[in-house]
Amino acid sequence: MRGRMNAGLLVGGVLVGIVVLAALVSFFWTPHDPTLVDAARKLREPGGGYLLGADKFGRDTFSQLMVGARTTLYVGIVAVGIAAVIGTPLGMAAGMTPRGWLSELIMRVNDLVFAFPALLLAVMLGAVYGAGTLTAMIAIGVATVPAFARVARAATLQVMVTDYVLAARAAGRRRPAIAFRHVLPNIGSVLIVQASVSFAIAILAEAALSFLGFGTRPPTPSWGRMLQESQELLFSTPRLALWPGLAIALAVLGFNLLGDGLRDFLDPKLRRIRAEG
Amino acid sequence: MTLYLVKRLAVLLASTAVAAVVVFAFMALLPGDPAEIALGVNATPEAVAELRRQFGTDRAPVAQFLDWAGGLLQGDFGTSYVTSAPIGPQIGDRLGVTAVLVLGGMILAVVIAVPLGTFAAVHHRNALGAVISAASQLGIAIPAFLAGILLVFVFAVQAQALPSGGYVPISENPAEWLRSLLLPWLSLGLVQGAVLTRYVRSAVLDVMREDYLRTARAKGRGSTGALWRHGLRNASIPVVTVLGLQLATLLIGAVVVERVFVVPGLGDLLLNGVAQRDLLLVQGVVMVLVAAVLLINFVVDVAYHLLDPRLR
Amino acid sequence: MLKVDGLTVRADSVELVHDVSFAIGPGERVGLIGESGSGKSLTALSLMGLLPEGVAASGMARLGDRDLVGVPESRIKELRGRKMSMVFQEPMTALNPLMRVGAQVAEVMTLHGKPRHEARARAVELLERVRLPEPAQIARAYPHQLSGGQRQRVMLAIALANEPGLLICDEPTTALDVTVQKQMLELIAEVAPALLFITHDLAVVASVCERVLVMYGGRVVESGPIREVFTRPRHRYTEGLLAASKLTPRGTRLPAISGSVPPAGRFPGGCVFRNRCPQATPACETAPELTGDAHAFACWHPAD
Amino acid sequence: MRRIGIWMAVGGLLLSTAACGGGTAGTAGGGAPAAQTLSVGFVAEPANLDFTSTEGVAIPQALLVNVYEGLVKLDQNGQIVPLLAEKWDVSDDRTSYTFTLRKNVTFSSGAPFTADDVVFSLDRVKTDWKLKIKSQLDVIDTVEKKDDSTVVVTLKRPSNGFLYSMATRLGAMFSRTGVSDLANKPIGTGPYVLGSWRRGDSIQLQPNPAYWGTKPSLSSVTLKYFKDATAMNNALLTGGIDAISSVQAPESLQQFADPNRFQTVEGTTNGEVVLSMNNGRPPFDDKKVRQAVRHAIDHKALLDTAWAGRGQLIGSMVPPTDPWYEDRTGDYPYDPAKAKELLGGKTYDVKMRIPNLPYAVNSAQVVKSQLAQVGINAEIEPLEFPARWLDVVFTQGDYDMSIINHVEPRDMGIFADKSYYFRYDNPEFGELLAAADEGTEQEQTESLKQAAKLLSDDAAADFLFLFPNLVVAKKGVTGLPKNAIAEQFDFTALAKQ
Repeated sequence: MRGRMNAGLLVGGVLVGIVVLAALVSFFWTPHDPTLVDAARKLREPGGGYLLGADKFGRDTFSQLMVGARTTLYVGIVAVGIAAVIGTPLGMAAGMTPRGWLSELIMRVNDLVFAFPALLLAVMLGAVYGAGTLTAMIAIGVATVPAFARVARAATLQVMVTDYVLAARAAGRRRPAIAFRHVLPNIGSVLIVQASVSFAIAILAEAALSFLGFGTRPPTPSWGRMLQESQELLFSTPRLALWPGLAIALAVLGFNLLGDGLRDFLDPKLRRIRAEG
Repeated sequence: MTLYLVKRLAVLLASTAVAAVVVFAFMALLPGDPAEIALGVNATPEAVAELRRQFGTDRAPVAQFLDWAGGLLQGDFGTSYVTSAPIGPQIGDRLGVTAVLVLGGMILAVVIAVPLGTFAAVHHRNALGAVISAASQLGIAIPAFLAGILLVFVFAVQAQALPSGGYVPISENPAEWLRSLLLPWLSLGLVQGAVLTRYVRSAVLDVMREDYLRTARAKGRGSTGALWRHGLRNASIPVVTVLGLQLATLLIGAVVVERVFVVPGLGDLLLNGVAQRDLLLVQGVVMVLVAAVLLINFVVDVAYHLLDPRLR
Repeated sequence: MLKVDGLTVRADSVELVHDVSFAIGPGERVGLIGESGSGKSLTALSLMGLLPEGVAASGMARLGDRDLVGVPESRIKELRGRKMSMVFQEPMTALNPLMRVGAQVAEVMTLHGKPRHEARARAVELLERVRLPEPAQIARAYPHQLSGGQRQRVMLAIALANEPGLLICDEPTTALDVTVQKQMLELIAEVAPALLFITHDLAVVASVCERVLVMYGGRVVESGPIREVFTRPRHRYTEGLLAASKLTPRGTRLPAISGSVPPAGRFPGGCVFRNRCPQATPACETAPELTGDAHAFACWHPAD
Repeated sequence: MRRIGIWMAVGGLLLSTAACGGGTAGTAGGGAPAAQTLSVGFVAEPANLDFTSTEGVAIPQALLVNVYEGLVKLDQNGQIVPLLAEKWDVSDDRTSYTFTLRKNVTFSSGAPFTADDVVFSLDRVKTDWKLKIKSQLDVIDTVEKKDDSTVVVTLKRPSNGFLYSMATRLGAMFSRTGVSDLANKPIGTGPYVLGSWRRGDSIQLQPNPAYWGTKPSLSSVTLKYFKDATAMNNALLTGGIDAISSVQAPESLQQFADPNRFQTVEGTTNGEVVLSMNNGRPPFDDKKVRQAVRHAIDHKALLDTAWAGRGQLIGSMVPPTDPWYEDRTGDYPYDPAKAKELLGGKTYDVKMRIPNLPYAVNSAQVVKSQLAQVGINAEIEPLEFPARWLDVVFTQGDYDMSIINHVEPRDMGIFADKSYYFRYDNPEFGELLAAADEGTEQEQTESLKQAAKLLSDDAAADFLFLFPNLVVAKKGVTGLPKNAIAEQFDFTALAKQ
């Protein structure tokens, strides 16, 4: 047991767990076909097998939310995955050779990529390859790389001056070995926090892109698009906006809490302080 | 420091130049010939060829790039293929609007986040701190456009207190200008403020655990005094970095908020340009946005160096 | 001058320091020794009112006629840096990285009422007094431009600035090179008024202090004049410490104390040392009192 | 025969551009001081003001009839009525039109409007216009000035489409001295002149003090542009604008239900929302598959869900307002079983490339769901409109299915052009149309009825519904056009009580 369970970790874990569970279950079962249009069920009130009612197309809101969870996770996992897989090694490399040309090059390219925010990339990519979930994910992922690289670099710089790394270097260990044995484990908690923040941001970015029409293609359910579609009914049937809005908010909240909780749980620095206190 | 400044400035110029190449190259990838697009689907081939000559798009890409980049240096963004209006002044107008929008949102975010985040850090063990933390978590979790829609619903549609959208130039009517920007600022500022509160809180929490704060107390300062005198400047270093990162996020947020509140800013110009295939315009807007972010980056780096003597 | 009586420190329900009592007279130099985790740092911090959040002290501690425990920070903060000062273990992080050294020294004086320009001038004098070369230049430097030893001297300059009656040093030399350590100790011994010196290094205590308190498991287990305690330890823990230290000539060293210090709150009831003590008997399940005048100890089976 | 087809097609697209495309920002306030100002929300902002060289309906929507006038105009009922021509006479062989011009008409520049301007304007279509639709006037042989107020237009052959074209932007009258900066300075004879243009936000029109006819009662009209339907709704709800020219979110009409505050005008358009199928490549080169699609779609359900039940069902490319309209909605009743039978048990994967416009995105989701029931899996791919959709679907014809609103009046002819993106190729259809254009009124009606039937029988496309004209305004705004069957948004009768 490395740390203590905390409330944030618990709540975050439960919220994220619900999203993951909904997404997994949706592969095998949803109460109704989430994309089946049925004029007879148009704007059906909740109840009678339609837990949260139906939208203007007569599609079951609950089923849509379940499959929407899948979209949300796709976007988050792929975007954060791209960012972490590219950004972390770059940041570490830059951090381990702080005065070298490599570091300089990485950070300059990083700054350049950083200058292309997710939306700009998504619009540009969407214009070339067509808007869709994939282009949105790639755009969000690439735009998040600099954040990961920066955080990884900053954390690596700190780790590189610690005694154990100095000792390892003095002992003649090679850089890759130091990177894996000492740097990566010690910047892990920082990266987890970054991943959680980025995951949450990715979910929000997907929603924003869907709002602008650059996100997930219809009729694939996505919480962002559900929100966008419900706009014209905001005044007469607010529940259509309420549920996807709530789903986005709770999922983002869940990932943020989970990240915070994990940091408290894993971070040796915090552990020391707690032991002292 | 001077050396650093010179070096950093050189990097800024070099990255801007590279960015210009990237932007130009990317635009070249966009499907569609500007001349064909300008003339529409029913244009005659001769007319297209003629227009191509007029636009200069029949020349080699390198020549086109040099021409464009050369114009940029003189503040000339070219003339739109679609609207036949000069692009520079349009971007200038829109940039002003977006800058006001983003800066206002940012200032609001800072005004919200610094006191709240600090307070939440100082009181991180009691209920009030927890309430602020929870509120900021919720604030982060709400998409900016949803916040905007809700603000419109409450303040414009229900209360009829503020306009639901639109933009009035300050030269036309300063009071209306302010009124028209209040809701957009709020929807950017509240969401970004929530994000920033979290960072401020964690930065302050970090410095609160620093030994030099204990030293300051050992000198005879109270914990609040020590935090003010020694903590906040140290905490501002990570926060400044986050602010820089956030400005880019705000540019994203601004595009969406411009759509919700019908504000004629750069994002709106960009989306219009993309929809109308006004390539030169899109190229110009993207270039300006990218250059703006690079400049922000530069300013953040310099600020970082000014704040932290260890980097000098 | 300093009188501590029944000082107890707790974090939530865990007692970290239990019923510690001692006194330090004017000009007296007292060492506080023990392994890490024995509660010695917390004892010092509770006197300064600098306990970490969630940790609270009770009991009585008094500097002159001023209470140190159980009073609001506003009352105790005017004593800190003026009547009593503290030098911490880690010089690398104890100074504000964004502030020039001179300003950090001057701050402790302006805080307690000295005009700014006077404080500035005096700061340079103080830096000279702690034997820093080129004090004027050092005053303009930032902490990261100084070595660890230099920074610890700066800390000492800060501590001495207002001529306090009591100086508390918490492992001030542990983080320093051996050569620098020695100079530092000499300096402390030279400039200190009354001194509470915390360390786990017995040799250091022997060179600086006149009297010593031995702490284990949050309790004072033995106290007395250095010479007596070190030559004739009564508590089995002190005995073990000495046996493991450099003070005992080579060849006659006893095996070090078995096991390790349990985490806070996991000490056994009764005599806190009994789970590691070779002499422990069922009698040790009852907590022994600290008895004796000049040389006191708390042990059912004292060494002789 | 191809003539009509092409121009109507383009017009249709353009109008749909305007009806559903972009638009930008609007402002609150606006700034005009007097009480009698009016602002109307639109979706598509003009890129410039020159409709002789720039496609898109946004420009004629704002300027035609309001700033520029033609000899004739299309009224609310689809009738051609006099405007700058007091009257016109058609020769017996229907190849010669004699227009008698209104006198004492001046351009907003002060120049008088004479027969010379008519000759100049019509010649200019051939020489200076850059749009391909100008070929609609290729039928003109000569334009002659008889005297200052009489112009004779001679056609190469009889054409029923000619006068219609004259009612569009092609018939707009320009001053011989007023075409130097069309993109920014429009000069016409209309009741309004351009006041100011705040790019990305609004265009303000002011009354023309020298107007020959009834002068507008408003001191100014502002066209405000909104890209987002909800933002436009909110602007009306909060008093930022006085009217919405065309509601893009029909479900939201409930917000304007209070008769003490708002009025809703529901009329018709010429906009057939067409589910186009690429006749030129598999699987939709197979008539049976196309017919299966028509049977598989429940049009009533589609209209109810996709467009809140607003609009009308149609069975072919003819709106009920045309004289040759016949109810063809019964040709392909909703019958999934029949559809499956026609497909012969096979399943298909097709690409549905649609413009990213609300009606298309909504309809596509319904179509996809209904087609899935019979074994056609349509993958929806929204393309940015106009540029990308025009490029990929319209120009390159790289699509299987699409959905677009063809708004131009009498645009059935687009199916006669086999290079048109439908890739529909049936010579018989072309012959029917040619006969219709050259024949008498009865012959025209008869031929076009047959053509519409042929189109429906061939399942050249599916016709989802007729796009409604939904105008919402504050109570007290009068003179709102009920039907949108021409290019312009007619401000001439607009008033505020």
